[in-house]
Amino acid sequence: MASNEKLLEIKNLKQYFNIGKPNEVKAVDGISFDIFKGETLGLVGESGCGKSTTGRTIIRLYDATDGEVIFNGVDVHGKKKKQELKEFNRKMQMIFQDPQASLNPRMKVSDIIAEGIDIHGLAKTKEERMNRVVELLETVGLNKEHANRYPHEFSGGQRQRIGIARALAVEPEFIIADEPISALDVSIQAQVVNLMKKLQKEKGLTYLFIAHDLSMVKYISDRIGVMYFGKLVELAPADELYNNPIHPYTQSLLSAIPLPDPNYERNRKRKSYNPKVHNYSEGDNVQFREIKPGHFVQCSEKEYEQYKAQYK
Amino acid sequence: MAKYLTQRFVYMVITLFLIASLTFFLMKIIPGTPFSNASKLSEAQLSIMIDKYGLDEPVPVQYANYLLNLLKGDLGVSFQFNNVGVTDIIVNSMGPSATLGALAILFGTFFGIILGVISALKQNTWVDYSSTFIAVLGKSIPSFVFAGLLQYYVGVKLGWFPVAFWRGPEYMVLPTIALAMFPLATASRFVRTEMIEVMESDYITLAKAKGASWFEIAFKHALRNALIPVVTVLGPLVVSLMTGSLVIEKIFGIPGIGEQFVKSITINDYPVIMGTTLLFAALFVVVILIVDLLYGVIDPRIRLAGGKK
Amino acid sequence: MTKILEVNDLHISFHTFSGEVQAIRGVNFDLNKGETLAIVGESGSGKSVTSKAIMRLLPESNSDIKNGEILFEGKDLTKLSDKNMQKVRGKDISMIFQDPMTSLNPTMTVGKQIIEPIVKHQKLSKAAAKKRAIEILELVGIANPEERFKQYPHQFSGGMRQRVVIAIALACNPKVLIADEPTTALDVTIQAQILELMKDLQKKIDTSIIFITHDLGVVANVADRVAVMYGGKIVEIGTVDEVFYNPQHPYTWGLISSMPTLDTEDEELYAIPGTPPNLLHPPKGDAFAPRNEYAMKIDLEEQPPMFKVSDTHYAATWLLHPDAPKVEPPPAVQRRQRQFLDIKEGK
Amino acid sequence: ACGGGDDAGKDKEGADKTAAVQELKMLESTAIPSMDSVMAQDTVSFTTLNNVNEGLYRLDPNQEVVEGVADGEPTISEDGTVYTFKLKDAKWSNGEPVTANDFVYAWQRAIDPENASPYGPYMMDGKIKGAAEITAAAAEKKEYDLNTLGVKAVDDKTLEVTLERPIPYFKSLMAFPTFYPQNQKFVEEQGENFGLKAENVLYNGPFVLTEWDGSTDEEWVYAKNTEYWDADTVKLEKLTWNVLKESQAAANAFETGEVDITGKLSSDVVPQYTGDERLLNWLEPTIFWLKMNQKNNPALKNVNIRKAIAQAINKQDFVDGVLANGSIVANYAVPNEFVKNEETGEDFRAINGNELLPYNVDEAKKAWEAGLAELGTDTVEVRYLGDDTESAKKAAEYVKNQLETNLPGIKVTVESVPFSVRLDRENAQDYDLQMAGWGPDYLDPMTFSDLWLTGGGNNKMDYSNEKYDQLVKEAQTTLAQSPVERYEALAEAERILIEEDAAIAPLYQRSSNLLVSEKVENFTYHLVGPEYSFKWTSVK
Amino acid sequence: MSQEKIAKEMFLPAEVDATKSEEISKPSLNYWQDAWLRVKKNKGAIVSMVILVLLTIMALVGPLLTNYGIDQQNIKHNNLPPRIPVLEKVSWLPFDGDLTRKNGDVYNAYEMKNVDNYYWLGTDSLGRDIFTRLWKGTQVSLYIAFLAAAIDMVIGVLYGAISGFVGGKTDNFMQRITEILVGIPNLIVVILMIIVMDPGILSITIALTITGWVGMARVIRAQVLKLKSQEYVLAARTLGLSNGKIISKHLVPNLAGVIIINTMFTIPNAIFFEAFLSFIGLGLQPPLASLGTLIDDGFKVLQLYPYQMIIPAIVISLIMICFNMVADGLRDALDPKMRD
Ligand SMILES: Nc1ncnc2c1ncn2[C@@H]1O[C@H](COP(=O)(O)OP(=O)(O)OP(=O)(O)O)[C@@H](O)[C@H]1O
Ligand SMILES: Nc1ncnc2c1ncn2[C@@H]1O[C@H](COP(=O)(O)OP(=O)(O)OP(=O)(O)O)[C@@H](O)[C@H]1O
Ligand SMILES: [Mg+2]
Ligand SMILES: [Mg+2]
Repeated sequence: MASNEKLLEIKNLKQYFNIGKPNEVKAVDGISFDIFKGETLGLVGESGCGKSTTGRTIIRLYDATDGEVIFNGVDVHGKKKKQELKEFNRKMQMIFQDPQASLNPRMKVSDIIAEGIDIHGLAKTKEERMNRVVELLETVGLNKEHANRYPHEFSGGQRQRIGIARALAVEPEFIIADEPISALDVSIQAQVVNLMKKLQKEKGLTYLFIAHDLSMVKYISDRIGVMYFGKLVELAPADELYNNPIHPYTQSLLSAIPLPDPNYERNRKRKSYNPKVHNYSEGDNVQFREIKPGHFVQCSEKEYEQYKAQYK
Repeated sequence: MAKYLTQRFVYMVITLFLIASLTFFLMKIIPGTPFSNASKLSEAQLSIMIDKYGLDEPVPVQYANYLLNLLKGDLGVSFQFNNVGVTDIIVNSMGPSATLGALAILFGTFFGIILGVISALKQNTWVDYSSTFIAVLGKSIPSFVFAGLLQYYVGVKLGWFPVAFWRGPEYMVLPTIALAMFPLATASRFVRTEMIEVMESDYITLAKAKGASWFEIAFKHALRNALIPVVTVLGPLVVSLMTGSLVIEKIFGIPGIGEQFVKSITINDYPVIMGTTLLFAALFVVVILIVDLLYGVIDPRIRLAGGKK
Repeated sequence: MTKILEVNDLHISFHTFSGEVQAIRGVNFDLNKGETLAIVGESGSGKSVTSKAIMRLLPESNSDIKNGEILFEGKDLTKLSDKNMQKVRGKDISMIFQDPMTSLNPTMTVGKQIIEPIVKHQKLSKAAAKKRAIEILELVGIANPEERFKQYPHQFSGGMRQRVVIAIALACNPKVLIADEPTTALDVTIQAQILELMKDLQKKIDTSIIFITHDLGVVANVADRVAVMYGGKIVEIGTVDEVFYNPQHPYTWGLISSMPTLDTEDEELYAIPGTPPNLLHPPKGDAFAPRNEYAMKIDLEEQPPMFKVSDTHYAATWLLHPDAPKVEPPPAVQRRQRQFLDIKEGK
Repeated sequence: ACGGGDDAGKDKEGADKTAAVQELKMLESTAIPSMDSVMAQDTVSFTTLNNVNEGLYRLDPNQEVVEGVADGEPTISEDGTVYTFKLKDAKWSNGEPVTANDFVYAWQRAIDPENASPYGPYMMDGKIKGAAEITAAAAEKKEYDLNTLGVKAVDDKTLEVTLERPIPYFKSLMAFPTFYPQNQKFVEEQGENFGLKAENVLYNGPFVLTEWDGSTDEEWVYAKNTEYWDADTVKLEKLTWNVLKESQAAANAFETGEVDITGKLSSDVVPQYTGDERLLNWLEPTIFWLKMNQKNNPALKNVNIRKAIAQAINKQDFVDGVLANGSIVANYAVPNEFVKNEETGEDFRAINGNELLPYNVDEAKKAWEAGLAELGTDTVEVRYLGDDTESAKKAAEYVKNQLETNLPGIKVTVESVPFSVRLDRENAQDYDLQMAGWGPDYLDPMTFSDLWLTGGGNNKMDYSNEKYDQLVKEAQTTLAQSPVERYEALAEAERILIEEDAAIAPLYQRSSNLLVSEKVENFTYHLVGPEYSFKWTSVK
Repeated sequence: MSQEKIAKEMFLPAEVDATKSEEISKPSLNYWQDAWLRVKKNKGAIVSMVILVLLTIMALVGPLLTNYGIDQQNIKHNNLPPRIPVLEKVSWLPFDGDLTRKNGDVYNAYEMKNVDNYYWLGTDSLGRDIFTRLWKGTQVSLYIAFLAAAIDMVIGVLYGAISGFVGGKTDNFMQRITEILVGIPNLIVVILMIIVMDPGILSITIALTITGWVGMARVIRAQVLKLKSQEYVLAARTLGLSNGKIISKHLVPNLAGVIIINTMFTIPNAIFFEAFLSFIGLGLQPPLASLGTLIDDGFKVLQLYPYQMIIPAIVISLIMICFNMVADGLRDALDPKMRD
């Protein structure tokens, strides 16, 4: 599915809040990774580690403090003309976590979905617009009766699907999904995940899938990045990450996830992570390094050698 | 905290400076002379008086003088009272107003809170409806009507309390009640809304789950949290009491500052108007500061964060 | 095994703007001493209402226990006076809520909040209660308990707050602990710590726990028995192995197979179609029928009774009726059933 | 006054059995602004000064001028311009005697531009020799000499006053607090503090002021002054004053026995007490009239228009129906029951009566038509300036309604403004019609007549009539010493003012109402200057 | 199980259409319709609304219902108590023209003054018909209230929205300004404004507005700050929606509830404040009447002619109570927190 063509390159991206004030937050602190066309990159990590901020900075909801986001070869954060911006807005879209909060309660579903169509003038006539909306509704498994309703009349899963339809309306290439399923019921999560997978297959979409439910992330992602306190600590193909987690934080994270399997649970041993184990000193060049092909870990020179030896 | 206070202090000073300037220039626009018997004075005599009070100097000079005197803490001399310093006037008439205001705010908020709590706890029962009714009446009947009715029916007809003057505790009863109606109503409405909301919060459910009785829940757990937003309205309330007291003072013959203020306005006693305005403003900003600090007392989250954000 | 709590034929409705919401429509279960019963089910299925009903914490204004009894050590809690109920709360039965951020009173020190039930129920002096509170804080793994005792909730992290909530719940060594989604708001790592803590404490004081969640992983981790709720009813109840490896109800099937395990590969997940029932107008028959691909005509007509699968395992689906046709559960379930057999054999 | 307190205490105990306690409580509408007789400018101050101090003369319950500090009648020079007063052996409350120099000192202070006394020049200019010159010099920032003021201490007990011209009512003027004596040593000792509190004032009157904490104090007490030369006459031991402005509240306080005498009541409250014996009512020499400004509005330059306006208002209905407080219709410019001719004892009003241009709709309409024809228009718009008090607003509404009902084509715009603003606009002559009142400061028709002189300080409506001016001037000068002719001249002037020129449209003469408890005896009020005297008052 | 035997065919697969379960049975309601439904359930609010509408209608047509003009005086008929044909016969109703003296005597004022007219609500001291003036006064009071509310709404909403939306330094600066404005006591500004300008409706309104909007601005700002970071606004931004459109399409409609509620609370405040100004003599110019001036006039003669105050006091209280009830009702209906 995934090609080797880079759709997105993120280089040393930084996003600080309240710079210079006592409450300065380094929400994203210098992360670099690539996303290939057609793949799903999962991003996991504990709450507040900067996952959402990464996503939002990539899509220009925040102006990056530092670093580059290169999308299709163009720096997203560089100066842009209106037209270019619009083009960019079309190519990259986002699905939000809270299906309730992400739909304007005062707008009809049809208008919510058509918002992008209107902005980008993708429909010439009213009819065309309506047809597009119905088409999108059907794509996400809803029907045209739903078009004239208001968000509060829908269940969580339906709302999330409306959010997806809104993103799809502008025919993007790349979608950032910020915890699209964490607010949903277990029985409904599958609907959305299946839908996303299906859309990826059909439209060749690329996803950045942010979540903290690791089993779902593993299921949907080709590669997974693990974030810890604003930094990417490990990035590897999904299976590889699960089978051979290298960074101690990743190991701890994986060991903490309960699985719906009583037998497994009875035997699971949890590892805890203490950042002190690295014992980094001043001069240590802590960097993102490739331990195995495609498997990157944030480590010092010393650790690098050690990991390399360990995970041959 | 110290930094926060300094910052607040700077804002206070700026506010007061602006108010002082604003009133000063407004005084210059206001038509009319400050000399109450101007109609009897000859031109020559008027010019002598204008000269004496420095009203003939160019406005910027007057302004500068005013500000300079302000810095020295000198608010000038009243026109209506011969040779009496504005500061003296304010100091002397502040006492009854402050007492009355304080009594009314204490009495009003205290009973307002109780009323509010009760009606929140007994939501949608007759208790709630009748306290709502009292509150709305308290807010809709102008205080002077209320004062007049109290004076006549409780004072004259029933003879329970003295109808006027300011000589001792029993004299304070009627004016306090009349003045307290508004804060009482306001507080009770606010407390009710907040209590209802707080009572639905998780920590109240948890308190119930701990086996706390309704009394403990209402007064130990809920009230304090419900009071946080109430404190916000308390500030303006205190000030509305000062304005409300002006009417009450008039009706009950209380030698307060509100009465003094209105009188000085009607006779263009500039120094007193400016002085009182400044005092009210100063009181106001201090009250707001106190309210903000009070937030901290009531709500530890704010206390430790070092000031409200 | 002694039954400590028994819920019989509980029916609860809410009166709302739009009409009567029949939130609980006949719930039966019991809880044994020292065990953990997990209640799972999707949002709105009535998990919290059931637990609140046990604590008698439903809003008085619009809730209505229409029928049923809740027997705690033989006495019916629904009939207790408010005063007597206050004695039960916090002492015999206590509760942990979902959101540690909002379930502590922000204007009271943590210590005071812990002391409160101790003073109230154990009639200890303030000083003794404080000592006890500090012990409990230590017990739930809070460092510097003396120091922390005097602090306010906002000075605690989410995980620590949840520990405090647990400390409060455990302060009087309750016989029953109801935990309503105690870890949903927490990070996986912290969740794991909290779960371990709860299990530890349970061992120490031998409480029975009702554990409400919709995270099946957590259920697998903590539960001895599992009750699955759907549309205001318990549709399946059994030991954790029975429910996870040999589920009988199509809803349980859906639930279990919609979650990928770490080794679920590229295949499409099993998704339960449709939306949960509207409890304002609950369907005549099985509430799950409209979303059930195995639905039979009877499902639309009549609510299924509880069919016994084993001594400990019951499920409310017409599929278990002797006359019902045998159906193939979804592949993920079949896989689990096979696993179940393996485990049984392994025993 | 040392030991006075003790005496009072004794008296009280004794009185319980034998006679009533000589104590009363009374209300006032504001606090005392000033106890410096030279700086005082309002009735509350004047009233207080009148009771705790004394000038050469004072007014008695019959409004007659009676002896104060002066011993007997003054000697008056032939031309009526030099008065010589002998002084009694009166004492200040610090034991010092009241001397002629105390008068000279006080009067000089009053005229001294340094002090900018508001009443000094007003009372003295044009009356006491040299006063006007001092004021004028100071206004032009020139040198002046206070000793040029026509007042001289011949010796400790002899005071000589030189007037600008003969003033028939000069003796009554001496009852006015601006002319009271002041003890130079005490005033200079006190400096800035003089008159600020009870202890910063010296007393030589029937009472001393106690418990007065200064201008903002709303409660003060008179105690009998045992050092007063006529202390035997004074019965009242103690009089407590409180400030209460609201009339209804005052009545309430009276009802509950909180006070024995209320202040003057507003007309809203009075009807409650119709027929009640406790209601004391008298006619004040204060007239309310419409000033018609001839400066801006061409219509008001037209005498017919003015006459129409003056005759179009039903004053009787107004005083009966709206005021209902004993006020009477005024068809005159000098009040009723104000002054009597010294010689004949006849009221000034006897000459012109109360029929100068009275209410008459037909006449008003006729005049209106005539006026409009002369102006060549059929609509007239006038602005009506009035105070923003309730009663003034009510009057405004009434007048507007009457004019608009009775004079087709008139449109009245009411502007109610605060008092100070009204004065300001009057000075700027920025009005068409103005509802204004005038109360006298001394007992003579002149205080009303000289208002309307051409260019007069209070004219402020561009009224000018040579004949009027001439008559008033004559009354001031040549006729000064012939009372009968003088009154006739002034009456003729009044007739011209109202009947011929309709310069102003008088509305009503106000009446005062207050509630006095039955136990009060000899309650004394005055028509000019101070409002009340308690020298003769006692408790039954 | 004591069930009777279930027919075999009942166990045949049923036709279940999964999409059917996605259907929504409830009729489609937009926010306002939904809110309206809630308000409708609140009896107090509905009754209040009806009363307000009636009062407004009366304020408009009331003065026309009698033969008396607003400013028509008849001093001979002054201070007459209410008398209404027919109702005057009902002894327990106060519409028979009787008055009570201070000493307790009851007399018929109409007979005493030889008046045959019927003044439904009596007359005032100038003999003007209170019924007519009452409705005129209501009209003026409502006018003041609505005008004040409208201006407050415009300035407050704009200020708050700009401050909240632009954020950053602008917000900081604008906040400081409001802080300072709040520091100036309302009454002082109002009094000063009124003495500087000519008294009258306009100056009262302006004076009311000068400080009145701060509260609204604060609420709106807080709301905008909240809405600004709502995910649907973010979503619109990722779609490339311009700021102007974001404001008009996303913010304004969502602010509507807050604005309405706040306005509902502003209105009684304005009415109250006008009454207060009337009392301290800074109110309307005669012969215009507002409820405030009517009460004030009536207050003066309360003991003699109580009806002169009681009647306007009842109307003002009614207006206040109704606005408060409506405001409470709307808050409950519009507040998203209260939604189920
Ligand atoms: N607008 C902002 N201003 C200031 N701080 C912010 C802002 N947005 C996020 N942060 C801070 O940046 C850090 C990272 O936040 P972010 O929302 O990216 O975390 P996250 O990984 O998405 O967490 P979650 O799993 O809870 O969604 C947090 O500490 C957060 O408080
Ligand atoms: N106070 C209430 N008023 C009206 N309806 C209520 C109330 N509390 C709960 N309900 C309704 O009762 C039903 C069951 O709610 P409950 O809170 O028990 O669900 P739950 O299973 O706990 O869901 P979740 O997983 O979301 O917590 C829902 O339909 C809910 O809308
Ligand atoms: Mg996030
Ligand atoms: Mg729940």
